[in-house]
Amino acid sequence: SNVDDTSPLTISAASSLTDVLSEIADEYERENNESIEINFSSSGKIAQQIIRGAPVDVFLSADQRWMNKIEEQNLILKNSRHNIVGNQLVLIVPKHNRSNVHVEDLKFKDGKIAIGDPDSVPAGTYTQQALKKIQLWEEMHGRTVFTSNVRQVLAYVESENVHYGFIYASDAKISDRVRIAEYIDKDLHKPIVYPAAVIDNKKNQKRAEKFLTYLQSERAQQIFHKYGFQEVINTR
Amino acid sequence: MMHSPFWLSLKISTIATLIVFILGIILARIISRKIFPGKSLIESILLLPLVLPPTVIGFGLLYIFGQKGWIGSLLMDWFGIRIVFSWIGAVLAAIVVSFPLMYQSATAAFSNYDQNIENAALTMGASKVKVFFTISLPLAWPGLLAGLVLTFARALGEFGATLMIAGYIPGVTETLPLAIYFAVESGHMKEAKIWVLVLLILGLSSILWLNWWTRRNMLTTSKE
Amino acid sequence: MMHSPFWLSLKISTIATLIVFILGIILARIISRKIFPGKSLIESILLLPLVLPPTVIGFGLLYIFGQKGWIGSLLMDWFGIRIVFSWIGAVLAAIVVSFPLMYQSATAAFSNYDQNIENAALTMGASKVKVFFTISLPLAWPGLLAGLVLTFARALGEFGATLMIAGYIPGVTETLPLAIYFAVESGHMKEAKIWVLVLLILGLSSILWLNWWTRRNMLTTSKE
Amino acid sequence: MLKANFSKQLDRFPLNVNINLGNEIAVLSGPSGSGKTTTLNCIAGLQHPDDGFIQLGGNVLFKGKQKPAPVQNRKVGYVFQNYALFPHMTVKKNIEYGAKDASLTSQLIDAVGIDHLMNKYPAQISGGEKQRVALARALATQPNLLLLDEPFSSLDHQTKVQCQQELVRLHKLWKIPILLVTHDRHEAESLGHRILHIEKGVLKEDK
Amino acid sequence: MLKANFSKQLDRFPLNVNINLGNEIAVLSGPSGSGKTTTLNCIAGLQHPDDGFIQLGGNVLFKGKQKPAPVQNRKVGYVFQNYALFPHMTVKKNIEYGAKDASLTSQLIDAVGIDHLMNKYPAQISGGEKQRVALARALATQPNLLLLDEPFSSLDHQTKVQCQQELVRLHKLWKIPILLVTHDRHEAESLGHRILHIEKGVLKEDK
Ligand SMILES: Nc1ncnc2c1ncn2[C@@H]1O[C@H](COP(=O)(O)OP(=O)(O)OP(=O)(O)O)[C@@H](O)[C@H]1O
Ligand SMILES: Nc1ncnc2c1ncn2[C@@H]1O[C@H](COP(=O)(O)OP(=O)(O)OP(=O)(O)O)[C@@H](O)[C@H]1O
Ligand code: MOO
Ligand SMILES: [Mg+2]
Ligand SMILES: [Mg+2]
Repeated sequence: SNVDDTSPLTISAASSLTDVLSEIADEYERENNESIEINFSSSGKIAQQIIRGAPVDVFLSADQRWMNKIEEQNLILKNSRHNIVGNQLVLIVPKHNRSNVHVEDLKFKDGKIAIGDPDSVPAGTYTQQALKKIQLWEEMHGRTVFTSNVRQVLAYVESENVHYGFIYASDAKISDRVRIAEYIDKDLHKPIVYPAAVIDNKKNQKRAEKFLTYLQSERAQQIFHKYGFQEVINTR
Repeated sequence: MMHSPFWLSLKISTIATLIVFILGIILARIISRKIFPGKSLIESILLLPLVLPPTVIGFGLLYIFGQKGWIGSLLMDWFGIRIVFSWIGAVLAAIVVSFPLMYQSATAAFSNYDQNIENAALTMGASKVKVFFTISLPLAWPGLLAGLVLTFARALGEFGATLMIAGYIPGVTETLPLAIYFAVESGHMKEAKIWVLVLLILGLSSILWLNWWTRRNMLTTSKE
Repeated sequence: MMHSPFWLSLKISTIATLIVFILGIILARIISRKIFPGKSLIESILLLPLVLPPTVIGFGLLYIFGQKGWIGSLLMDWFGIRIVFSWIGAVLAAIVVSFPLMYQSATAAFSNYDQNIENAALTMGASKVKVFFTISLPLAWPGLLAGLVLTFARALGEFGATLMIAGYIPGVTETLPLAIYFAVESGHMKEAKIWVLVLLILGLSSILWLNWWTRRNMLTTSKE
Repeated sequence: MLKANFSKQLDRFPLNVNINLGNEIAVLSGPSGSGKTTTLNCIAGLQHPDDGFIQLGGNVLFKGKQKPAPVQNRKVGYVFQNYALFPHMTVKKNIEYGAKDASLTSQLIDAVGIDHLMNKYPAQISGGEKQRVALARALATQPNLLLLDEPFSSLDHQTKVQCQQELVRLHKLWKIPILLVTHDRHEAESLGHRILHIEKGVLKEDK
Repeated sequence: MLKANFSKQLDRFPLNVNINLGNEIAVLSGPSGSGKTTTLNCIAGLQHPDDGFIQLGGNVLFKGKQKPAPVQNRKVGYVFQNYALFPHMTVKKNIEYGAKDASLTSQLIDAVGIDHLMNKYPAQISGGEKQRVALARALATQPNLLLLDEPFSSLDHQTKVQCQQELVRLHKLWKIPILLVTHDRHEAESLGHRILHIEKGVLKEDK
């Protein structure tokens, strides 16, 4: 049975999507006379919440891993999983650091490097992959500080407690006190995508699927782009 | 308006504080006056929520009070109450994290006055309930007030467990600490600063008010 | 081994607790006995760290004690002490978040006994310092112990501010709460459960030990 | 009518009490530490004997291994040796706490001479004033038995006489047993219908 | 040699004290609430007069608007009306707290008859026992002036006499001024070299 009722549609989304998704949801609500509630948290926390039966209709994860976990437990509606949007890894430095910095140079330069914890923060995972690929990961040992989220990387760089940080292009837009020194080559790591899926909770499924489709629409993608996200080629 | 982080935080902390205050006093009073084996152990266990990071507590709450948790499913089936993703979850989180503060303060408070004064009241025919409200409670008041203030402040500042069990749903479970966190997270520093200011002012004025109110209503107890 | 989360947490909480205990007692004693305008305000302000989510406190600490922060740069230039990304930062975080608990408990404790007993000691020629250590401290002890236990437990569980100022550097600043958090976030639930158990046992045994130790060393004070 | 026959092991000697008290004033005296306060506490229910019984009128207050009657049901007025005033209440509130009758209360306040202290707290009055408040407070409850532990020890001669007269007056009115501890021989002789003596826990009647 | 000439506004009347005390025992008596304890507190430094001066030997303890001498430097032994024993210390620790001389201490303990109580806490002893501990504690400090606020009020006759004798003995030995509050006329006459009377704050010498 698939009962669509009038309760608000509940979206759970990775917190790095806070601003962009709020805007998209606003528009969607206006255009479709819908009522949407979004729960923001880290992808891992959301996955746990869903596993424990939180009333979630749509899950937008910051990486494939937690979506896989949900899918393994048969918690998502078949065939509803799509990659919505992508992102790019960047190297940031404090605003007033005007010198040219490339990732490859890091081994010759002093200073700490802030990275999301590779085990738990998606941006950190991709950073680790990239740095390993160019044989820098081991060298960086002792200079890296792991963080629990991207915002923390920004705070360290902003306050100049570290000299370099790796985050997403969309995150760099948050702060006007850091500067993107370099966009990291996309071939150095697995593709950065935000997968989404309808949660199989026997409720609101049609409405959820409709919203998911909207996320892939031209209009929604425009908004994503405005916030620094990128299109994904392969949506499945 | 009533869903603004300000009112939500005030509502949640007030409800949680009342519950913790009453519960803490009752438990402290019962346990502190009894002597039984394992008492120290029980008292220490009651303090454990303080040792765990709030996120971990949130995790535990999610397991127990989630839709699939044993209490959570009972509450849902029997009363239709949903804890997860609702402000009730935030109240629950605040209760759990602040309870140890109240319990510890109350225990110290009840052990800190001359118990012969309670005996005197009993000889005058006062029931145990009357003695509790007219003698024990006022005499323990400085310590209880200390606990009350700690509890309210802690409830107001609760973040980690709340995020886990109540989620961050703007307009529904967006308490001041969550609003601050997500404003910072999204780089809205001005907004964050405003919310921090609001939180500080709310905290400060509540504490001042609590102190003032109880001083006016409870006592001019100079010590003997 | 000494850098394992267990030993690190124990070290950090112990140092922070000692500092907070002494600082809290001194401040509470000085302020609680004085009457001056704005006293309530100052007392309330001292409680504010409790109202702010630890992450926000961590943010503030980062800006003040960071390499470019005004205290942070002073400490670095003059003493070569680095707060950020070091275990000292974790101590600082624990101090700030647990101070209000100690202060509040100590204030209640010092206002809760017959001050004429201090006078009696003074007439016997005891110096103010002697009176403080032999009379005030033991008489306030139940409340001070309550504060001590709260402080230690809170320091042990500190996560948000620690993460921000000390960073998560495995082997250097990886306290138990940090270890738990990152294990959970990476989905390593087994590891997380082990660390939670370690944290709980550490918390429990420390609290039990504190209670036992002070009961043995401080008092058999039956109340008069 | 108070009947008490009980024993209780104290630190250094056993306490053995055997009293049979009609509606009379009995004076209890004996050396410091001989067990007077303990005896009173046992009758009031604040401490319990090891064995024996205590009976007031028809009520069994204590009997062997039975559950003792709760303090608050014993209707025993008690003036404590250390007063045990409620420090957080004014003198007025202290006296009204267990008071039965407003006109008796105001008359008591007059008789012991503390009408000017009504709004003060115990910490703000003198030692003798505290003692009189404790006396008025106990009398105001109109008990079935009065226990007075050195109730006049801190009073000057004139105030003492005044308080004693009030006690005697109320005793005539109420006709209840009164057990009064004192070290003052003159007081013992002038007030006591009977004089009991206790020494190292052994209670005897002076004849 | 104590010289005290001061005034202090109390709640209902002003307290006016003018005492000139050589190395003698002066007894102070007067109605309850007349200002006896307040007088002693002013001399000990626990309360302060509004004006006047207090001088002990060569030391100025209080003078007009000057900063009063701190309590702990006054060398005034004080037996408080409510004893003010240290509740967290054993009787032994209480007495040793300010004691100067171990042999005097043990002799005092003997003289007031509390040697069997050494390891008890104040909450575990009787009223009269507390009073004797307070007395021994004050005497053990070998003060330059002794203030005794009804120090024998809770003692039976024999114990009282014993304690009084010890006081007299020490007075002969030390030759210091002693100010003793009592309501007991007999005690006043047998102990006091001089008898002072206070009424509503006005202190006069009985001649
Ligand atoms: N802390 C206080 N605050 C206000 N007034 C007080 C305080 N202590 C005593 N008084 C008042 O001051 C007056 C003198 O009190 P004081 O204690 O000196 O009397 P006293 O002569 O020692 O009486 P007693 O023989 O009953 O002990 C009394 O009227 C009393 O009510
Ligand atoms: N709480 C207690 N714990 C242990 N022993 C006590 C306690 N209270 C009193 N005692 C002891 O019991 C005995 C009797 O004490 P009690 O108080 O009955 O004496 P009392 O006759 O009232 O003396 P006083 O005239 O000095 O008040 C004394 O030896 C005393 O030391
Ligand atoms: O909040 Mo995320 O899962 O680190 O994008
Ligand atoms: Mg007694
Ligand atoms: Mg007096």
